[in-house]
Amino acid sequence: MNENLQLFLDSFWPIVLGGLTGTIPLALASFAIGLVLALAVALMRLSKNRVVSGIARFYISVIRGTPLLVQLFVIFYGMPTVGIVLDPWPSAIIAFSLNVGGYAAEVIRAAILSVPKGQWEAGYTIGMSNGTALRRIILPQAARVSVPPLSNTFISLVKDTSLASLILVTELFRVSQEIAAFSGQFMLIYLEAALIYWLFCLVLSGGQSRLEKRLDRYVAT
Amino acid sequence: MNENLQLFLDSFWPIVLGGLTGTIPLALASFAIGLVLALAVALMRLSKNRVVSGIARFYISVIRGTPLLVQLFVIFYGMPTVGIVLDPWPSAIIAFSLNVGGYAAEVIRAAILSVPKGQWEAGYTIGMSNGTALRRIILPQAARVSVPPLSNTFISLVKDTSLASLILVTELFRVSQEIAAFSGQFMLIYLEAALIYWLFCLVLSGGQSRLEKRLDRYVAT
Amino acid sequence: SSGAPEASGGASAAGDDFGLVKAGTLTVATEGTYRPFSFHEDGAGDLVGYDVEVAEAVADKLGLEIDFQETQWDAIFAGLDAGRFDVIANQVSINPEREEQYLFSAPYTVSSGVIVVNEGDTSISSFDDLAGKTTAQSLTSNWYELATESGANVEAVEGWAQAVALLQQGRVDATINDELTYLDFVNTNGQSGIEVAATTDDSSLSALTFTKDKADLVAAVDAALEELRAEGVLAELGEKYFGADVSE
Amino acid sequence: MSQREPGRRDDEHRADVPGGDPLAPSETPDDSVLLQARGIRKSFGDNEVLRSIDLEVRRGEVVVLIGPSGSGKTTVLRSLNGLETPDAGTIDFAGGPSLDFAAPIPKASRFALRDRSAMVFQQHNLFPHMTVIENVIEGPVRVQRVPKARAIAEASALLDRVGLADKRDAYPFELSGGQQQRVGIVRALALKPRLLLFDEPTSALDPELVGEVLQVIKELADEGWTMVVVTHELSFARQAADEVLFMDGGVVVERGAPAQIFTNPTEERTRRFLDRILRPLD
Amino acid sequence: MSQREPGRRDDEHRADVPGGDPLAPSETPDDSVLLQARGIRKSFGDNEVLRSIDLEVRRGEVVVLIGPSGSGKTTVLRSLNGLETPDAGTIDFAGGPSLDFAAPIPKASRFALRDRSAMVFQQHNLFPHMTVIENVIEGPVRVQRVPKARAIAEASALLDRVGLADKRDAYPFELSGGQQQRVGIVRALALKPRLLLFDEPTSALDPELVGEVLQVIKELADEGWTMVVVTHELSFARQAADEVLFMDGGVVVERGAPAQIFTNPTEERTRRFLDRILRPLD
Ligand SMILES: Nc1ncnc2c1ncn2[C@@H]1O[C@H](COP(=O)(O)OP(=O)(O)OP(=O)(O)O)[C@@H](O)[C@H]1O
Ligand SMILES: Nc1ncnc2c1ncn2[C@@H]1O[C@H](COP(=O)(O)OP(=O)(O)OP(=O)(O)O)[C@@H](O)[C@H]1O
Ligand SMILES: [Mg+2]
Ligand SMILES: [Mg+2]
Repeated sequence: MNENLQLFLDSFWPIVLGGLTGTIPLALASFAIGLVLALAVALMRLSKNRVVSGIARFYISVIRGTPLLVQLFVIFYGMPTVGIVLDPWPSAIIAFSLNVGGYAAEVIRAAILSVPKGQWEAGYTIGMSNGTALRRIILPQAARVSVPPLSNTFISLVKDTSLASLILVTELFRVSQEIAAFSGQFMLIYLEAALIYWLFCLVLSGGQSRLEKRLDRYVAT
Repeated sequence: MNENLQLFLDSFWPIVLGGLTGTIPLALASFAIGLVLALAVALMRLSKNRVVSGIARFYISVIRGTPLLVQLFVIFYGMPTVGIVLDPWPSAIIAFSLNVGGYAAEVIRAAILSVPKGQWEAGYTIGMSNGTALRRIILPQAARVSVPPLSNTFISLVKDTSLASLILVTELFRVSQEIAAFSGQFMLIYLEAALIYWLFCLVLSGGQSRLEKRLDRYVAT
Repeated sequence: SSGAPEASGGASAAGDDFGLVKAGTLTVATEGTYRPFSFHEDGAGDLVGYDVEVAEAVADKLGLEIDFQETQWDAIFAGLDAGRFDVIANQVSINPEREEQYLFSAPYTVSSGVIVVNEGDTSISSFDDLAGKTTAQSLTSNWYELATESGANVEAVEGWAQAVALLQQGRVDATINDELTYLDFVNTNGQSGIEVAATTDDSSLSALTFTKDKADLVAAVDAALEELRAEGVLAELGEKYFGADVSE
Repeated sequence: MSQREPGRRDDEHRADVPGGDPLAPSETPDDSVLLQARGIRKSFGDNEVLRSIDLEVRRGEVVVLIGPSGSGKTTVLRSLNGLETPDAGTIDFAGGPSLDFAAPIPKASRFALRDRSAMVFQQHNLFPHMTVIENVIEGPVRVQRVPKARAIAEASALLDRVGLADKRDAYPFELSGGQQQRVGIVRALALKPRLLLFDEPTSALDPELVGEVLQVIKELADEGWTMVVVTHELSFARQAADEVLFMDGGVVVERGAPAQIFTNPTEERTRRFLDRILRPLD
Repeated sequence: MSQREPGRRDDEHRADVPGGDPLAPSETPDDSVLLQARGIRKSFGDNEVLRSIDLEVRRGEVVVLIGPSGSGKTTVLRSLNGLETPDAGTIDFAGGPSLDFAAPIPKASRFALRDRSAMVFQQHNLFPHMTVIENVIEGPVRVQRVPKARAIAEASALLDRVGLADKRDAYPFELSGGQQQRVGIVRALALKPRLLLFDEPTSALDPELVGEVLQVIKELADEGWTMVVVTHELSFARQAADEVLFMDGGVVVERGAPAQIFTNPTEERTRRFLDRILRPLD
């Protein structure tokens, strides 16, 4: 027992460090890029042009319908067969961004649709173009609605980054696996990893609450 | 190339079979049980009793904040240390149900909150108790709102069941891994697995649309 | 079964006394995705492989039914600890750390490690040359340690197939693995542009792995392995999968 | 209904006999007091919304509540219907229940209170997932345990009386606002309450649909139903009310016969309010 | 504004000088025709909503549209404001643009059309994430490229005129319905359009708040703004309108001076509609 406690304590900081240097930067970078992509895809999906919206639907369907693992493999192991060899980190960021792009696109689309039509029209009547109304009127309101579902997407992403170990990125879960493999204490170490993921998520949820409060300043409570 | 095509064709049916006998039944059973659990957790979360809602929050937080892999590990490999030994299938169904319970609880909670307060009051004014109003008035309307997010949960679940191979359940992805290990063509086989997942998801999405249409019969379109 | 009493000498041959997970059945954990030791015939067919057949032969000798449980390496020791399996048959190599925690049978595989490089790569011809190079290793193998000790940067991968892919794509300089794995790969895929650059001096020993409370079972298994060895069964199985006896 | 009050008459389901008049009120007008509320107070947080409201309703009487937004009219109705629990005061129904909000109210009494009255909401609050007939029989069948066939017969008769016989199987979204509101009224009537509560039943309607709903309410009043109506339709109040209460800031500022209130209010606040509504442009 | 029409006067930003009257209309009443719409048709799918609507508005004139729900009143306003594209007909503004919906309309013309008029909605449609002042200057600053300081000065003067100087930095949710609607009017005025369009500006308001909004609109009318108003407030129409149009089923059934329409409508349909609104209980 004591020995286990020692292992637990000895492993704690290395695993946290794996999170801070691997999991978190990977998740943040992928999420930021993924959101931009998702906005574009959401707008394509809302387009009246059927080809454009069809492309967006297909993209979303493929991203959501296939395992992330395979998406990672295709980018890391598959792309070289067509001559594109990317390092682990770029590969991981591309794969996770594409993934976030597919999931968040639907969230953003729903958020845009949730803004009452009258808001678009109020924008038009003061002379705005579609783009201006979107940027100035619709998106700020959609942002409020989409924070809770997007933060779910982000929390899922944080945990999904553990798959990055498959394409040679060292992050929280990889560190745990290494420690587990050498010590043979899979159960203990995985529980420890879970605990650390959970701590990260609690911190992130705190950030979410703060953000929500900021965005809620203009609605009655 | 031809050889690869042969491998692809030879593998197709075994992988699909893995899906039909492993992935789909596992996902369906876990989803059904998970939904019941989620409803209970959602109601607890909405309770005015702070202890009750606190328990629900904690449960949701743990389920969503820790990797599913670890949840599976704990149930299958951890429970025996306290004397509870379950077979792979029951373990998998319990683990995935608990997982769905955490994720879907938030969806159901949001759906319940989305039904206008006036509907509760209309129920009360015709003499209903809380429970009757919930069952007869609120849940049927909440069901409509929650179909799209719940079907996302379900599609995620379908893919997450690939982790069940860790606890000795043979499903789609496990079959692919076996074939990949034998042939060494992991790229091809994983792509094939992805394709089959995608096909399953397309079928399931079709079911979703049909269900939505049925539930939408009483709203203006 | 996890509460089985400590073995108290006086080995009995009766299967029921080994404290098995399921009475009368030897429950064996194996990956099922580790060719040629434990894999599925034609991909989706029956579970076969050297380790699989050795385990079957042992169970046969002990008069036990056999039941294979397939899982991933991550879970294999956790399952053994949790009392879900009686034994692991998956090329577990004996090392001091593991000996502290587990019991091993007599080794049934003796093999060397090889450094595999791309054909024509002359920069690596010994383990010392690995210093500063990058190798791809599966975390689960003891080759991971060997690569680290040799001074290589190690990239951890899922398994042999991914390691070879990285090597062929030029993303790593080498991979260390069991000679047997390499040979099996070459047998099925041809040379595929890779070759052996060096071989270890010491050989590694793989054995069936048990929890510490299974001393009686280990003794019985050892006796069975000895018989199989004497009868030439192990050599036969080696011939079947590797074209050579690998049990000694 | 979760329980029966001992004092409740057994013949309450008077329309048992198909062919009986489904629009007949469940109380015979006899001028005795049906409801007496005394000293009702209610705060939401620091906001004291009702500050000692007294209200007496006699059988067959129509009481109209008017007053500016936020004056507490809805809260009064909700308190009478048991949707809101006052902080203090008493509510007594002839024949029970009798509630004193100084102490916590037992669940049974709250249900009994709800049982006595039925509310018609501003936003109709029909159940969107049920057809018109399902909306109407839900209370009788699920709560009052009336046999379904009888509930349907009664509901059909009621729908017929308000001109909606042909909408029986429509969903609420298929109806106009005025039709929806009329179904809302029928849903309340089907419960055979002793008291009908209307909370601005026409204020969410297009102006040309207001008439059809007011007409139904006026007919109910004429037939002797006891009701408390919150409305801004002063012409309705003038024609149908027995008593008008003007509320402001959580108190009843003035009460009296409509003729007096509308032509000669004693309070300045009442006068100003009526002016704003009747002559918005002066 | 994405472009400028050549015909547009340069002095359009008349309130440049702080202290200039911000409520002064951007058109001087001179009785010449400002807007002429001819033969406007519009269908949604199979539903023919407008069947050849003709409309002429002179500078400084107040035209009131009345008619039952679904008769197409909103669709007329939306067509004038370029929010809806008619299937056929022409819209001509004095000084341009001139649109003929027989052919596809170039984007520039649609923007020019929007530029000429500004709409005040039934549900105010204020931008909830912007303060009152931000709502008002959004159009001038972002679209018309008015310098921010000037836009703020003008907006403040306008808010002052409608009695909302102290609400400058409030968010819409902090205002009462009547205040929100007045901000909506100011937001439209700040664009200095030639034509103001009001779509039932008071029908979502509590009755005692209707007056404050109608008052503002009436003042604008008195000061010479040109406007088309859809409303059910017949007293307003009586006092402020130069012309009243009664629409039903997508056509203008009757038009004339308010005195004539309200006291002596020639069409039976008009009479019935007015009766329903004025005497809902008869
Ligand atoms: N559930 C609640 N929580 C907090 N405050 C409330 C609640 N319900 C009502 N109030 C407040 O109580 C006061 C009176 O509300 P009430 O709805 O009774 O007024 P009303 O006279 O019906 O107004 P209206 O004409 O707008 O319907 C208002 O200030 C309102 O904001
Ligand atoms: N975007 C749309 N799509 C389909 N039908 C529409 C649309 N907008 C309006 N309509 C239909 O056009 C008809 C006229 O609508 P409109 O809103 O112009 O009427 P209105 O006179 O303003 O009515 P109200 O008094 O209810 O506002 C209605 O039947 C309406 O259902
Ligand atoms: Mg109210
Ligand atoms: Mg309209």
